Order: sequence, then C-alpha cells, then structure tokens
Amino acid sequence: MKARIFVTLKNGVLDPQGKAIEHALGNMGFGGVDAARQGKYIELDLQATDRAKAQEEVDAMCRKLLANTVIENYSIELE
Amino acid sequence: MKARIFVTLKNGVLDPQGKAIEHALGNMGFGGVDAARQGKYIELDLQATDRAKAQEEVDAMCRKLLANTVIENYSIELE
Amino acid sequence: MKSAVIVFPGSNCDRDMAVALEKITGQKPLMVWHQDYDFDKVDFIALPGGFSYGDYLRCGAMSARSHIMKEVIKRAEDGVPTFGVCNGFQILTETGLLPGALMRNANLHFVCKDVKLKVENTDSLFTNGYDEGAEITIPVAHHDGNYFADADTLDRLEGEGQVAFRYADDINGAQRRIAGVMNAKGNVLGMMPHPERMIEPALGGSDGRVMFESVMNRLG
Amino acid sequence: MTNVNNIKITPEIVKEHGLNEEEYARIVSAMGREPNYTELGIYSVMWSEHCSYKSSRFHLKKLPTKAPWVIQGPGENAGVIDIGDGQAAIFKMESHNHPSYIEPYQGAATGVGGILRDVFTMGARPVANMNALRFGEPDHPKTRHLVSGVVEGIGGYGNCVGVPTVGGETNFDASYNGNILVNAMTVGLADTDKIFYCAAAGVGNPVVYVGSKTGRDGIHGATMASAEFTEDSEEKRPTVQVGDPFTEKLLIEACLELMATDAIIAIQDMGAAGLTSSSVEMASKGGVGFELNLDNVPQREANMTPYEMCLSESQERMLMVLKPGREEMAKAIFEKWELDFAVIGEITDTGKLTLKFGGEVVGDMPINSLVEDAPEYERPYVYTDKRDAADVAAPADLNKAVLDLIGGPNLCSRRWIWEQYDHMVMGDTIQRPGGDAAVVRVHGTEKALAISTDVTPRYCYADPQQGGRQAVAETWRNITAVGATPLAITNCLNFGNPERPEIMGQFVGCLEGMGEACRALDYPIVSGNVSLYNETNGSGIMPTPAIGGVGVMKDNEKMATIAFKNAGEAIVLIGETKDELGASLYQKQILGEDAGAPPFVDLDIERRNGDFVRALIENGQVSTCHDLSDGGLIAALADMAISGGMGADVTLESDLQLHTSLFSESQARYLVAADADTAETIRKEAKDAGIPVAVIGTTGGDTLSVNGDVSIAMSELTAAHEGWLPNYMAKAAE
Ligand SMILES: Nc1ncnc2c1ncn2[C@@H]1O[C@H](COP(=O)(O)OP(=O)(O)O)[C@@H](O)[C@H]1O
Ligand SMILES: [Mg+2]
Repeated sequence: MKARIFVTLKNGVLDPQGKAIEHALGNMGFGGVDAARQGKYIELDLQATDRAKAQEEVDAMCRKLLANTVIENYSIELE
Repeated sequence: MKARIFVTLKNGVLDPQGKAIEHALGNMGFGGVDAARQGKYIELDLQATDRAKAQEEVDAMCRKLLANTVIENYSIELE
Repeated sequence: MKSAVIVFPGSNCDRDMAVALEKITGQKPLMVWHQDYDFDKVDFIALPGGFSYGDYLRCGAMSARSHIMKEVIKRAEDGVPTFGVCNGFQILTETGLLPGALMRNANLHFVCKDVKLKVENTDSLFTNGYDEGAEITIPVAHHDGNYFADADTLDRLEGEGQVAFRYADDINGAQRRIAGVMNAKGNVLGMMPHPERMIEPALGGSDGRVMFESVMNRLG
Repeated sequence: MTNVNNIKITPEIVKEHGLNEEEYARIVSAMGREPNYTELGIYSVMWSEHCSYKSSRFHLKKLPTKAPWVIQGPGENAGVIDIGDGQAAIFKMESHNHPSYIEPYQGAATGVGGILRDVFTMGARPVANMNALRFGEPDHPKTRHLVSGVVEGIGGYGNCVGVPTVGGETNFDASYNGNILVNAMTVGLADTDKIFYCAAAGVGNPVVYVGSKTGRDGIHGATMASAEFTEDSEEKRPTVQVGDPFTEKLLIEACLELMATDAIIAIQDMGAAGLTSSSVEMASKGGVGFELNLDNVPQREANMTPYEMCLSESQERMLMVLKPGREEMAKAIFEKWELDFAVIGEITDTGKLTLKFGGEVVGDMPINSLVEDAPEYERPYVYTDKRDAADVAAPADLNKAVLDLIGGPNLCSRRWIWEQYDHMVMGDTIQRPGGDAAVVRVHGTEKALAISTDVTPRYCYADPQQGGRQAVAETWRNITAVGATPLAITNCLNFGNPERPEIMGQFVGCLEGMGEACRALDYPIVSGNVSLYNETNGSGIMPTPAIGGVGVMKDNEKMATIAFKNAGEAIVLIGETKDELGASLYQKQILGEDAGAPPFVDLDIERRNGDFVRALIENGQVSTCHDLSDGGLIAALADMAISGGMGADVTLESDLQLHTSLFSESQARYLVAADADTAETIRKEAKDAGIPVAVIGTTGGDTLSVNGDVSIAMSELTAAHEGWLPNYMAKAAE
C-alpha cells in the first residue's frame, strides 16, 4: 500500500517560502496568484494490507516524526 | 480555484531526505516501510476560473520555476 | 581586470568576493544590484555565495529567473569569464549555463570546514595557475552541495575536462565527488568551495588566490 | 468580529494575564479607571517579568557598568564600548530557553534573529554570533532531539543571514533535562558617531513601521487559546514563531542604508511584546506620547484585533521615528529591499500611548505608568550554605579517567556543532571555534575583537558568589589567552523560580560575585538579560549566569592559539595549582559526586597572572597559549596536543597527589609553549613578578605522557575527543 502524506503549516504560522514563491511568480509575470503556500509531500511504500491499521500506523508516524505538530498539520491519503 | 502541486525527485535521483525518513522510522520501531520519498507540496490560490487555462498556466509555473526538471517531476491537481 | 559582483537579495558573500577581487586584481569590482541589469562592460563576472532569496523553494531558483541573469547569460555566451561560488554555482545550474543540479547534502547537515580538493584540469581559464595534480585546501560552507547529473552527462564532463575540482574525500554525497564544473567553452565555472575565503595566511592559506590569478594570467 | 474591548474584565481574566490582585489594583489606580481588554493585555506584558525585570531590577542596579571606554551601558538595546579609532563594538546576549524547548529549531532560530536585531538597531553591522547551550543529560530521551534541533536552528538562521557563528559553549547536565538553555549573543561594529538610540523626540514626528507584516504569532497568555474573538477558532493558535532569516538579512541592509542618511531620530526593534513594548520604550525614554493608528499596521492575517496587533510577537519588524519629510526617501529604501513600510502614527505631547482603530480610541494609557509604576520586588532570599573543602579520591585507573573526561560529553570536541555553522562568512574570522576565544578582525584594520562565553554552573550551585566571580573571570582569561585586552561583558542570567528564597539566594550570590570580578578586572557589564522560572515540576536548573566577554587586540598578527606548533618546545605552566577538586568536573563525571567548595577565585591574582600572560603574547614571546578551566591541567594539555597534532612529555613536581595536580581546577592558570630560551626568560620574568611558574615538559612525539603515570597515544586521545559527539548524535533517535 502507498501512503501520501501532506504536511502543511498551521493557519497563522508564517510561511516564508510560500511568500517568496508568490513574489517570484509575480516577478516572472504570472499574474492571478493570490497566495502560495509550501509544505512537504512524503510518500511511503507500506507492507501493510489492512487499511485501518495502516492509517493508524501512518498517523503515529506523522505525529512522532514526519510533522512538527507545534506548527504543522498533516493529512494522509492511502492508495 | 486552488492548484495543488506535487514536486518529487525523478527516479534514479538519490533522495537523501527520503532515506533519512526511512532510517528514522525504522529506528523508531515502525516496521514495514519499504521506501520513503520526500518532495514538495505547493498550494496556489488562483484567480482563474477556466480550468484548461489554469492547467496550462500552472504547468508553465512548474516548468519555469516550481520544479527543476533536471532532477524533479511534478504533478498538478486543480480543485 | 575589471570585474563585477552580482548582488541578489539575500546574497551574503558579496562583500567577501569584492574584498578578494580588490586585493588580488588591485581594482575595486563593480557591485551590481540585481535590478541594475544594464551594467558596464567587465572582464569577469562573479556570482557570490550566500542565500539569495533565502534559498527558499530551491537554492538559486529565484535568482536564476531574475532579469539580471538574462544579461549574465548573454554575456557568458559571448565569452565573458563567469564564475559562481556556492549559491552562485547553484544559480548557474538553475539557469542551465552549467549542467546538473545541487541537492541537499547527503547527511542533511550544513557543512562548514576546510576541505582538500584535487585540481582536475590545470589548463583551463580558471585553473592554469595550479600545478598539475595539485591538491589544495579551500573551505566549504553549504547545505546543498551534493552535485547531481545523470551518468551520461557526468561521463561527458569528465571526458571533456569540464570537471575543474574534485573533493579528496566525500563530504556531501556529490556524484563522483565533483566540487566544481565548467561549461563546454571553458569560460563559465561553478564551484561549491569558497576560494575567496582562502586568499591570505591569516585566513588559513592562499590556495584560493590562485584561481583568481589564473584568470588574470589568461586575460593578460 | 466581536469587539474584544467589550469583554468584561473578570478576576479570572486578570489572572490569566499573569497579574495578581495587587498589581491589578495598581493598574486601576494608575489609569484612574478599569482598563479595557486591550489595555489589560498591554499592562500584562509590560509588567511581566520578562519586560519589567520586577524580581531582578533591584539587584541588577548594583552591578558595575561604567568605565572610560563604555559609551552605553545597560538600558538600551545593547551595550556599546569604544574600541579606538572612532569605532565601537556593540553587543548583547539573550535567552530563548522556553521556545527552544517547545520547538528547538524555530525557538533557537528566532533567538538568533532577536539578538541580531538588538544589535543592528543601534547602527551596528553584526559581525559575530555566539551561542551558549545547556542540555539535559545525554541519556535523557529528549536530549538528542533538542541538540539536533537547536544546532540546526542556530545554523539555519545565522548561516542564511550571513553573520558568522564563531563560538559558544555546550554543556550537558541533568538539571536541564526539563528546561534547556539557549543563549545567543551578537557582536556588531559601528562608528562611534553613528550610534542609534531608542529615545523618541519631536512632537508631530512620524512613527514608522518597517519589516515583516504582523500576524498572530506568539501572542501572550492562555487567553488566546480560547480563541473566542475570531472566526478561525478551529485550531489552537501556535505560540511558536517561525523565523524568516531572509527577511532579517534584507532588514539589516535596509536599516543600515537608512542609517547612513540623517533621517532617523530613534529606532527600536520589536522584540518581546512587539509593537507595545517598542512604542512604550521609545516614548518613555523620550518623555513623549505616541498615537498609533492600528489600521495602518501591515497585517498578515485578516481581522486582527487591536489586542492581537499590540501583543503579536511576529519577527523581523522595527519601529522608527523619522525626521519630518524623510518618509518618502526612507520608503524608497525599504521598497528597494522589498520590505513593508508604513507610517502608523505620530509623536504627541500627551505622555500617553493612544491607540486608534476603526476611527475609535481603543486604548489610552499613561506611558510612565506602564514603565515606572511597574512593580519591583525585593524578594526574600537565603544564601547558599558554604561548603567545606572536600577530600577527593584518586581514580581507579588514571589513563581511563583522562580518556573518559577528554572523550566525554563535557570536554569532547564541539566540532559536530560548529561545522554546521558558517563561522567564516564575512572573511574576518581569524580564530575559528575550538580555541579559547573567537577572534574576528575589525574589517579593514589591524585590530581584532576577541569573544568568549563562559560560566561553570557547578561552581554557581556550590557557591554562587565564587561561581559568579569565576564566570566573569573565565571569559576574561579566555580573551587574555588569545592576546586580547578584555573590555566589557554582557550576560544572560538563567535561574529558577525567584519566588523561592533559595533560588533568589543563588541569584543574589552570583550577582555579588560577578560584580566583584567586574570591579577587580575593570571589566564592566554593558548589557544583559534575565531569564527566571527555568524549572519544571519544582526542580530548578543549576544557577547559570552566562557571561559573554569582548576584548580588543591591537595587532591581530600577534594572536595566540592553543595548538602546539613546533616539536621540542618547552611547556610552561603559569599560576599555582592547589588542592581544589571540590565541584570539579573530575569529581562529578568520574566519581559521580558533587561535594566540597569550588575553587577559590582570587581576583588580584587573576589579574596579575592574566596581565603577565597577555604581555608575553603582545611582545611576541608567545603564540601558543591556553587557559586552564574544566578538567584542569590535563584537559588543557590534551586540547593543545590534539589541536597541534603532536604529543607532549610532561613531568610534574609537586607535593600534591598526581590526580590532584592533573584535575584540580585552580583558577588563574595558563599554559604557554615556547622555545627553550624564551621559556627560560619567561620563567625568570614570572619569578621576578612573584608569579608561580614551572617549566613542566616538552612538546612532540605521538604520546601524551605525564610522569610516566599517564601515557596515552595521541591517536587514541584524538579519536576519543573527536568521537564522542558525532557518535552520540548518530545513535538512533528514541
Ligand atoms: N555551541 C557552540 N557553538 C560554537 N562553538 C562552540 C559551542 N560550544 C563550544 N564551542 C567552541 O568549542 C571550544 C571549546 O569550548 P569550551 O570548552 O567552552 O572552551 P573554554 O573552556 O576555553 O571556555 C570553544 O572554542 C568554543 O567556542
Ligand atoms: Mg579557555
């Protein structure tokens, strides 16, 4: 099974990278971008076959390692 | 409209961050992870309303700035 | 030798580069702010180290798309010696003036220390002052110095003498321990180590000086 | 959006703001009415321990702060000293302990950002960063993660900004298990006629905001967690700020560019309590009032309330008062650097801080009540009981004890840390980390600054007064050991809960000792910071008054380093070794005990020996020198040998037992190396000056040996010294 994990900054946390991307796109002549945010995208190849178990396991991985829950949120998609 | 962009390393490009995640998960006692890859996740808020046009525009942003196509692939989801 | 140092928002080795150029060439370089892309004709263009645009998104990515780089690319293609250190090297690969890319160091840590380098080509514009087979000491200071290019490109670079410097030891995971590469024409060099930080004994040695002197020799 | 000022102030709300009943009554009487919610928030931060120094002020006043070379002592953003030729060194140290424990990377990073702003606010270009770090014991499950995050955060910020991180100190001790210390110091350079202060002046002059936009970062207090005043209450707002070093770099350049003109009347960074404390400080120092229109504050998030704008601790922001008519010119500079610039108010003659929002007055407070009426407590204290001298046993195996110390957590090489810091950027670092003091050239001159941070918490715990003396003396000695003249210090006083008399006793004792040392060494305190309440579950950290010293060297080519340079040189020990193993590192680490009086710090002897050694370096007689501190003589010998890549053969003649001679931490001692003739001259000169001196051995070979009883191959010693930290960090995260 494959897990796709998205780690994004919490609402209200400064996102310098996103801000810089917004700026650069504007400078390059790409109009019409109101906001940009940058996060992490992590893919895991799992041996697990049980969805519910996998979800729980990946959730624990996110809490304990992949996301910094003081400033980041995460979401998980299993495929 | 919102664009979700995933930038990942091409096959064959060694991914030090992914490797480190694999390693750390293993050390923390999370078994059953065959491989980990880390990429970037970028969200853009677009003014555009035309899907096809937006797709084209975001594709150009990726090619010209958001991904380095020497080492990275990207994919786009519009919402 | 009249030189120019290109300054981007976030460049932070621009002064170091200017000091080195002035000490070695005897001429104050032109400091060119990235918005002043219509700058005077010069004999040598330096892209300094640092963290242009904070290294956000990817190191050098935003600078590479700046207006001034269009001008630099044009001049480099016309044959003006063009030299990028550290962030400057990253910018050069991001523009495509040099092949490959610089990725996060394999151990994920920033590394600042003196490293030993092998001078791989002692004929080039930038390296003719070094003795054949020379091993020199120059400091590095980077987070993303892990040079990557596909195997064909690497073979070509090595075959054509475009590898200028190679680390004596693996310090960042770079493919074939490549520390600096040149373009096919030999007038563009990018390298991760900082020769401008090794130009006098008080800083630990003078091995970096020779790189600048090599260019001066050639330009006469 | 609810108008937060309609919220009724209840005793619970007052309490949530960290104010007690008596303090609240003071506010009501100062204002002549009940404060509204925004005003309460502002009082609460201005009267917090952090901003008002209410527990420490009384004692801080007793510290010596003056010398002919002091241009600005405590009270401004940073201290300023004259280093000759119209130049000044500007420096300060600050803590970021609690944020770094919660989020080590961002906590440490924003600590660096904050201290940089304190220094460039005054017109200085920052030229060096230092960091003094204390972590819990290595085996504690959190330690590795904290070390890794803090080091990465310091590097991540400093490297990006392009200011070299040139030194610091790192200790591990169980007392920091639940409360690490991250103290950051910045040193900058300015011309003495171009120093900027924070006192506002000129009624009608514009108040200008520059830098990053204001978000809801780090807003104080439990009040915010309830999040009942805004729409997005779905998630608890993080109180950790994210640093943006790229913006900081732009801010430095933009401020220095504007400072080169004559447009600025006063300038102040927005640090703790952001917009509030910066405006109050500027107005209070200038004896004026401020009227701010909060609608003009650049905002990162929608629907921010006045309360949030006033208390936000968003990073990378500054407040300035400009001369009238200079706004456009200043704006052009900030726009060039792509930074926000907004005129947000003007100076008034009301003596009040008046806040307007949406056309209404939402706050109106007398400035002097915010500052001068702040409570000041003379908290009860009891001195730490004096300890008797201890009898400290010999180790079971001398060679093993030496290897364990040199290759253990507290004396091992910190290379793993400082190689992650760009310590060379700016091209003037002529003594890199690893020596006694970092040395950075004053750009374009023959002069150099020497910088060192030190404190030995073991001593401060055993005897606060001696510990306070020793901390100051050790920086002085480290600066001396590279050949520089120590001029002044900054400090960061990290202690536990001041409401406990024994903690307050540690504080008072340490300050007394520091003051004595500063006076005896002509080495005043020009800036500093106090961090109290460093404890978890009722157990405090060891008292840790970190000292950051700065000195100047006239001719940087005369600088000394610790490395043995030539084989066959004589090794000379200067200063007297006594039976002083109490509270030593040897006792603690090898024997697992902590007993007895710490070494006594005789300040006259300290000065005499130090002046003697400095003269040797300045005269060019000596270029190899190391002071003795933790681990004693053997630790210093090992450092010099490892650093020089050669061994030494040493013979000690003494009435003391060998382990005492090797590990005693007697103060005011140095090792120097020189050719035999010079060494003999030095010995005579010292003798004539009444300074204990002995030629104790010869450099060279591939073994470090002492009296034949210690004999360790250099390869083994080096591997132990260099290996501990990387091996520790490479181990699996728990
Ligand atoms: N956190 C740190 N950052 C940078 N350098 C450090 C750090 N900790 C220690 N060092 C460096 O390691 C060396 C040894 O430190 P220390 O044992 O405290 O020296 P000393 O005993 O002379 O005060 C010094 O050069 C110091 O600057
Ligand atoms: Mg020392």
